[in-house]
Amino acid sequence: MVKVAVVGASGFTGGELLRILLTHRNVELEIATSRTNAGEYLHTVHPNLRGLTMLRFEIPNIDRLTKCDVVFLSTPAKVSSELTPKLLESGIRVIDLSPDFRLKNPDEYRRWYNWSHPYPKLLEEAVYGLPELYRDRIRSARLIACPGCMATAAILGLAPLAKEKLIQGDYLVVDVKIGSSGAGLSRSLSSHHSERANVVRPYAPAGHRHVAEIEQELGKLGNPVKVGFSAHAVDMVRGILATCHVYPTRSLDIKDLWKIYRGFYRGEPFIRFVRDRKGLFRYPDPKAVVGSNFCDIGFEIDEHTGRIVVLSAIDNLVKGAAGSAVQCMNIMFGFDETEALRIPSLHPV
Amino acid sequence: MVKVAVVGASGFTGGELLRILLTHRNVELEIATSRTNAGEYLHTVHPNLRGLTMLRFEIPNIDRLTKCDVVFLSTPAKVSSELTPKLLESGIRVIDLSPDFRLKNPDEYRRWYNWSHPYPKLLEEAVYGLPELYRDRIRSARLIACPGCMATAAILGLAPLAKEKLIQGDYLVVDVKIGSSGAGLSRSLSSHHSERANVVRPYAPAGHRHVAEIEQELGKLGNPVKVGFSAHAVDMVRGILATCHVYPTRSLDIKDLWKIYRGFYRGEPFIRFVRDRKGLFRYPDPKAVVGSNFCDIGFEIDEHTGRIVVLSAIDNLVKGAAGSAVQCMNIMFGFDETEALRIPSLHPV
Amino acid sequence: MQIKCPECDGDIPVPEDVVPGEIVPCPDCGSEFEVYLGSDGSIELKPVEIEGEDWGE
Repeated sequence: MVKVAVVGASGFTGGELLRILLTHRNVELEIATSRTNAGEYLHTVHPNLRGLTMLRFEIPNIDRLTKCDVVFLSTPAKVSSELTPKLLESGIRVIDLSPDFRLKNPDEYRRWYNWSHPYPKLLEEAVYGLPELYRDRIRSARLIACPGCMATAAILGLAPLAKEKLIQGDYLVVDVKIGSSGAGLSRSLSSHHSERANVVRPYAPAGHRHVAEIEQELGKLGNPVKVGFSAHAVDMVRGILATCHVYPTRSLDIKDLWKIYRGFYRGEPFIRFVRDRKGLFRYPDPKAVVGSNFCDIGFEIDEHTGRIVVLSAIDNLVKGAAGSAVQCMNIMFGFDETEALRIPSLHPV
Repeated sequence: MVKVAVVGASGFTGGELLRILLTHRNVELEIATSRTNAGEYLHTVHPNLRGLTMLRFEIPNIDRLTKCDVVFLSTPAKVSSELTPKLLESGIRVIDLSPDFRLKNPDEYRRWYNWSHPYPKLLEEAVYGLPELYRDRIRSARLIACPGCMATAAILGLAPLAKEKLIQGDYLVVDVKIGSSGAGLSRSLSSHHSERANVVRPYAPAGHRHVAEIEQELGKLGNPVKVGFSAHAVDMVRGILATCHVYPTRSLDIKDLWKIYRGFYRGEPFIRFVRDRKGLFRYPDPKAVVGSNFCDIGFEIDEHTGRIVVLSAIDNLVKGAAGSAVQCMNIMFGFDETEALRIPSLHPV
Repeated sequence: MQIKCPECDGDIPVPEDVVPGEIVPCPDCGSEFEVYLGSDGSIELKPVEIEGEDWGE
């Protein structure tokens, strides 16, 4: 059995890693670290895990971690970049959910994170943790850099169009709606329930760090693009809907779109297309994916303006974080890629 | 005292008209019609009005209506166009909150409403009920056509830029988030609470009827524009946030924007600019305007793509419907334009 | 008296008896300025940096 450790296991994303890993038939969850909750049972912080494990949180310790086969780093920015080199030296594999190794170009870290990267060489080696784009490279990778949650939604929605060079690079708008769990456990007046409920709060109207990843990945697939990104906090706990407004380089009809998307994502276990004439959920809606590893993608052609609207819905904690991370682990260790991830979402929620 | 009637008074918009008119010191609410609730007290349907009036709903009757000075028509599409001509003949003034007289060009009704307009001549006479654009013409108008709620948010947000011919007409995106009261009282599976809560549901991703009004009004101010419109239902009862993505025809800085917006809306009692470096509500958010007649407008320049993001927040039932309608009445009858409308929104809500 | 906001051109109300070193916020854009006496003795404003709020992910 593969031995697994989760560093930063008391956050929402950490909790999702625990929830998924505890049901995984090929791994043994050895270590779950948390400085603030060391000594506590996991269910003290994660009530959904009560009765599923008697494991307790512990302080992160390199020697104990390096006895595992793989370590998930669910840590804030600029933490994993200290830990990762030591872990890699000991020969174990690292799946980093933080932003520290996502970008290839160190200058982009200076620009978007105001940070000069301490290990630029590792940026080459790190593999971007999106199975739908990098399955082969993930298989043999030592270091995985899992994408940002909003980047995941936008990239998965737009990748097929980027590959066909269908996106006018100067007029691409990505308008994101995200739930409160996207901000994790960091408490502030803005996360205070009476102030957070019932909002449609533009919190990053003119750009966000995730733009760097989206442009990096779409640029590799097709022509370079500049993403006009706006994020809004809405009244939802889990979930992201990215509404992508694309002005195409050539006109095409709805059949072409179906062909392009089916072709690009043929055989993908966690991509679903939602453009349905029937039922209530005719386009992607986070409500339909909450708790699951699915990314629902829908599209429409606006005859009036020639615009293509692509809609992409995920659970920011699952496909946007812990789910994709475990999916990468399954690929790295040759398990069934869907192991522990065939979780139906809850409906209604 | 001016005598007022409200036709279609049992709906959400009708209820808001009653709430505002009952506090108005220059008018007497004579008639509130509702076929389904005829004979009931108003508070049977509108609990917020209990103790404020003993008026009862009645069946609409032309003879009784024409004894009033002004009639608000809060009716579904294709109803007011039957009633309005008779009311106008009797010499009373009509404020129509339905879509029936908003568009100047009858062909647009065929295109967007699949309806050939029975009284195209009245379309010339009708005045678009947006005080910020048509105050003078409203003063002497016999027939007011109040704008659609989403159109109000988009037009008020974009009007100053349209007038300066700053909008590239082919790349204008308006991405709207709207609460459930926008759909009024029509009940369906989609409005069933368990299915309606926690959604980010794209319900008109590639265009909506309100596009016709937005293009009509912005086109009159500046160069013609094609609006790439997408609407999403979010978990909120009242409120609209319109996020407008504008690729400008020339580059400008934030001071220019402040100057343009201040200049266009100088002295307007219900327009507020929200681009604040302090506090929690730094950009417009429907939560900050619910129950009030304010339209909060904010803007940001995305240096990365040259895009201008304009944010416009209203309460769809007040500034998006009943509030603007009463504001028009105040102008028509020479009252203080803010009478009965100086209502602070509720915070928190 | 009213002084033009360097950031957004709005009018900032400044008390007549304002003392150099005092901080005055702009009512429109929320920017904050430190008051100081210009070379000709007139009141001038110097921007005070406000740390942007981190909105989380």
